[in-house]
Amino acid sequence: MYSTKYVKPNSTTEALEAIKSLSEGKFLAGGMTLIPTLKQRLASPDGLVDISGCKLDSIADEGETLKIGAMARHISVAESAVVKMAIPALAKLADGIGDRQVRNRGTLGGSVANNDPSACYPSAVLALKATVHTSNRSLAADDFFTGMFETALEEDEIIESISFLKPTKANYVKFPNPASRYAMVGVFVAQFGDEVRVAVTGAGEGGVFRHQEMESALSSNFSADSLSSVNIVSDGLISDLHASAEYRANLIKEMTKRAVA
Amino acid sequence: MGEISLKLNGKVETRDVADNTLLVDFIREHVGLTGTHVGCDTSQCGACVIHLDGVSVKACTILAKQAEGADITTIEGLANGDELHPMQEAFHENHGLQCGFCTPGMVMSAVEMVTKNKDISEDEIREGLEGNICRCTGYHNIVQSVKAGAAKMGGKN
Amino acid sequence: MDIKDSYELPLPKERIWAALNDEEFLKKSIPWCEKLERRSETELAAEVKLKIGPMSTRFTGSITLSDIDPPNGYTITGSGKGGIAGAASGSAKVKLVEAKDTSSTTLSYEVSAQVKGKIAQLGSRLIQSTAKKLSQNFFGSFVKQLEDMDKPQ
Amino acid sequence: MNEVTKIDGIGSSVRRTEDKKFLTGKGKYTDDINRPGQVQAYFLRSDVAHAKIKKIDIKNAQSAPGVIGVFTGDDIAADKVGGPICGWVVPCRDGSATKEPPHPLLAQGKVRFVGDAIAVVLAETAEQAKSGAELIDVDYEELSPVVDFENAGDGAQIHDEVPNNCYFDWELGDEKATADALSGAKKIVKLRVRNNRLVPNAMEPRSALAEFDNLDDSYTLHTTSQNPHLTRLVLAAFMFAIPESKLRVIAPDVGGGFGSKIYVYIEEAVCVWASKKVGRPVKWTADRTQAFLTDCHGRDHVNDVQLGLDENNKIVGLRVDTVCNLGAYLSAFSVVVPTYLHGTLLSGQYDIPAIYTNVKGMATNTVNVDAYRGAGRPEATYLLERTMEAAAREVGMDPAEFRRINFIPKDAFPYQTQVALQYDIGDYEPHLDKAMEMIDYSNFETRRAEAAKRGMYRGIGISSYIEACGLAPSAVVGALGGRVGQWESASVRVNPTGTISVFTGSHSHGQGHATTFAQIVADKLGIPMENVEVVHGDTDKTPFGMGSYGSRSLASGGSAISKAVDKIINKSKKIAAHLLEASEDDIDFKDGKFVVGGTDKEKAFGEIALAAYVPHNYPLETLEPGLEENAFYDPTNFVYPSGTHIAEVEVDPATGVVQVVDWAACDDFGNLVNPMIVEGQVHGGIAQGIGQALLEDAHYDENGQLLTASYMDYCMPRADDLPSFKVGYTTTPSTVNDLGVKGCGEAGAIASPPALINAVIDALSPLGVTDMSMPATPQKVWKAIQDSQSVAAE
Repeated sequence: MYSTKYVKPNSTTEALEAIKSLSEGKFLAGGMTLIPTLKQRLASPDGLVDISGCKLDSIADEGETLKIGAMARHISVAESAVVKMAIPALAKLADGIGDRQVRNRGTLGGSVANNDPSACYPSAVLALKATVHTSNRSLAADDFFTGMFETALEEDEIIESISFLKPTKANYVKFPNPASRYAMVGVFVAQFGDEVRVAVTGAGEGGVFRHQEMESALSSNFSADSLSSVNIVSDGLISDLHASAEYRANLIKEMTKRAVA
Repeated sequence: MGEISLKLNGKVETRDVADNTLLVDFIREHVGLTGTHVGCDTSQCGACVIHLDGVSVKACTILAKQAEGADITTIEGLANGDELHPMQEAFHENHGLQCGFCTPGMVMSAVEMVTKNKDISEDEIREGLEGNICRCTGYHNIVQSVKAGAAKMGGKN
Repeated sequence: MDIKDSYELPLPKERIWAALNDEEFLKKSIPWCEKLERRSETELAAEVKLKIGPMSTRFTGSITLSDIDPPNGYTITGSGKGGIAGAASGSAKVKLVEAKDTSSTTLSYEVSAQVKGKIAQLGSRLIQSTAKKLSQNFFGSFVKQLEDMDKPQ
Repeated sequence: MNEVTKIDGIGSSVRRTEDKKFLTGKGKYTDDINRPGQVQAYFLRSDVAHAKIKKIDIKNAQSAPGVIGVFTGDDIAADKVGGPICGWVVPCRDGSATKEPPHPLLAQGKVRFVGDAIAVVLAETAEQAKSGAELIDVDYEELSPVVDFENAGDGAQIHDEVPNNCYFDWELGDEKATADALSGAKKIVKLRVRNNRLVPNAMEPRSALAEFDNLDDSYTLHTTSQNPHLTRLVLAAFMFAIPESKLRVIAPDVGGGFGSKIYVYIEEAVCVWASKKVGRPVKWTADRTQAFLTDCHGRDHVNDVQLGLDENNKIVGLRVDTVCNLGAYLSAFSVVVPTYLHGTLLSGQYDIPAIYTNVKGMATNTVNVDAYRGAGRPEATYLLERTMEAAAREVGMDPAEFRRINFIPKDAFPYQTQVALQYDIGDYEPHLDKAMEMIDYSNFETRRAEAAKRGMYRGIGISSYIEACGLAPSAVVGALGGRVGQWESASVRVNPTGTISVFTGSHSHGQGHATTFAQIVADKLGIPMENVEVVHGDTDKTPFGMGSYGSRSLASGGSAISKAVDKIINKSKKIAAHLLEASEDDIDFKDGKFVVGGTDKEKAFGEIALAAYVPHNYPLETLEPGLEENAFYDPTNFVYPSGTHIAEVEVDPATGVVQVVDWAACDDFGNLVNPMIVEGQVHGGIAQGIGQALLEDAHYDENGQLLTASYMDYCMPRADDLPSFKVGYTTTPSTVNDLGVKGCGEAGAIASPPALINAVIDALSPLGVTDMSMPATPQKVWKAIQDSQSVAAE
């Protein structure tokens, strides 16, 4: 790792000041992606601003929505009685991220801000019509993810919390990459009355995306059978050593079927 | 550079370290406890698993500075003097180790897993060891060891 | 690797060809390009700071033009060394085909990319997507610049 | 776990004496050791696969913070230090020798794979060394990389000394007799199989710590080695031209080897060289990415098989044509692995009257390929057992029965195969029967039908394997091109109080020698195990020995210990005879006591030991005092473990996921010293075999970039990928050694891949799938199902 400066402010205000004082600073949340990257010397920030002291880890049921702080660790979400009651699918998703040590450190905000095309959380944010509350604004999920590893976040903007809209019904099913255990395909299905949202992660070249055809099929009939006639095109899907775009297309349909079964 | 202070196996350790020092290097190089191992560079093998404030973490993916003030247990701090921890005992009884390199991480993961879920099932053990890679044992005896360790720690399975 | 795409532009072929050979145009099109200096007719020195997720690495190298066939197209190749991260190169075969009524031109490209060293060793899952994204960014902003210039001021 | 049959002795599942240090974090691996004043080494490696080096500019690196020295191949050449050598070569079909190109410690003029070391940077800290290396500028002239080994002959020439990139073209067996047998066969089964390339991945990355003592001009090297004496021999005699006495090699606790830590690697040699150059201890530890790039890989074969059958479905002949990838340089045992450790095993457990095989070893711009758990024998077993299964299907026989009618009959031993080996003893039907019973083979179709109701395809697959291990008679090894002996050594020292120190030339890196060897000694001397200490891994302490690989430690190393103990007993009898005033012939040794036959006169072993060191009443005129014996044991033949493994799988047709649902292994390892340890070896071997069959694949792209260079892309078996295993045994004690033991370290890895692939093919056979390559990844299996369905639709 290149040498760098570590600071741990006590509030988001201080954190924002700290990042402004650096020419190429990075926010450090759980560090599960950032630290391995730094160890490989694939980035050389002049400072790391650890936001774990900024008190951003609360979990609260706010009626229509479930609000989770950006620094809530995966394990906290997975084990939270509040989350299990409000959106059990979200607890299930958190319980399947990485391995137990990653879950003990990794955070919601870190995952969402990084928007790795194979991360689990972005699919929940997108499917659950979440609102991303940052240090200076609130963004709808549909406007937040802008491409592979890209979001609407500015360099000096912190995610403080995310409000997930409580669905009538929801489920997340993932097919992990056999080696890395990241999502090779992960599908989050959420039903809000007549509306169904299907968000797919792990598969899109542009990162997480919604699948309109499956959404409309499921909106008219929320069953695995209704998906049979949906054609999943492989254009724009990731093709790598582990899975071709065609295979990913198959998995998208199969995981969605399992999610609604 | 800057001073950090944390509790390691019950003893306060204070050192001057560079900000980019990893916790695992702090433990191995600065304090000299070499039971915590480094087996990969992508945070996957789990040879470096320790307990930080009671939860298992990979010491290769945390800066020492992030652990300021923390209460840390490494494999060296698990036994009670000469008396092995029940999980260490179970690994010995069930031949849950061969070359020993992954063993500290395995044991630390197992202890946390069982502390949280004493009546752990075989499937739960296998899933719980997702972050620990062993090349010697084929995991069969590690799983048996964790099961036996859970029983020693009060589990009913 | 199979990355190709095409754009139809309401412009004559010569106009686009000129832009393809204009270093200012190229500099604005190359994603994260920090420096571009012409060394010869066919070679430019380049510096790019590539950011993919948490990774951020400066590549220094060159842009070379070959198979030049004015005004029908060329091959543009960028290659650079990223220090400890390794090296990367990408080559795009660009073709310009004017419509029969000369009212528009189709710009098509086909890209092949190669990475070396650590980025290949650790980032294989991202190579294809990244190459595609960078190609789209390059040609997308190239085309956008042309379109913007063409708009009445 | 097997039942404890006998306290502490041979056959007892004694818990391991080495466990406690590992369980409490007190193990001492090379990277755990530090020396005052040490500097850290970092190797700058090529990131291109094949290139001429036009220029290396080290100027900026030399003046970087903390940097002590920067050295390149020119510096090594100036000191005339040699490179690693090939330990075993074979003659080619055309009478020429194996082509052996030089392998410089640091690249000279050319780089030949991604990871080839170009320069070493020594600095105060590892990070400073790395930063220094970033400042080295290498100017390459890139050459066309050779990656596809099957067509390597048409590629750019990698070494001047290796025309057509072919290191050797070797044959074994009677080509004409085999051709005749095949032309007369009623049926010829043809199969082309690929043995995928694997990365050994011992969990402890390689590491070295070298120090130079200028007072007596000597070096000490701590290193991650499976055989410290061989490391010392190669470094002293072939690289540095110094007397062995000037180099001490210590392989302390070693975190797994699986073959990858047999060889002397360039890094440890450079550390030794540099420690004198800079006058400070030099330490180097690989990170995992470097391990992927530079540890020798394993397997990487393509085999074309033709198996001829007569009208009774008996095998009449076998021809196998193999091309294998040996990588950029010839590693120590790279030549013997695909030849004498592969071709000689092609008869398997079967009575095959004619066999011929040809093997071409190719050079490519990939890292060296050498022994990995099983080394040649997994490849032989895979091609043979895949072919046996395919043949059974083609002739419509049950695969178990097809094997059974072709087994070498029990009364045919010793059995001379057509590929050089003579099996001393074996009995194959019992382990087939037992494995079938263990997995409930006869009711499999019921389980298949039940799975089908759940929409799953269930399959069963058999593999009956044999291996030759316990490397092995030196005379044979020498005649076949081996450049080292294959005996093993032991020194047994009885201390004055009757405790024992055993010094072995074997090396333990997880196999539990400290326990197993102590059991042998305790059993033979009738003393408690805790009185026996086993010392290994240090050339200053242990006798010259060949180390551990090829499942040889017990059969060779254990036998040497047994022989040394026999000498101790013989001498003790003489001492006892003197003390008891009896004739030596009348002394019996039983339960740790020397007794005058037919009397109650006796002396305990401890009393004899004391008498030997305090010889106040001792036959000094005829007998030397002291009680310490050496033995060098050179076996008269290999040992031949065999067995049958049966895998049961379920395939999910929607995703292509293969789940291993059951596994039965029944092995014949001869006598077992510690069944618990043996069982652990079997488990580990099976897991590596399942890894090969389902998960693992080292993948170079067409430019020679290794795309699977971390655990993000190289799929290591994890706990939730594997089932629990059923392990059983049959026993035909080896006739080769006194202990009647064979070897068990590699069996699981040898047996398991074909069992698993046969099971996958069996599962998919209702769909018309007849072939599956390794690894059977979800994507590949799903594709095979899709393709079979589109064929069916046509």
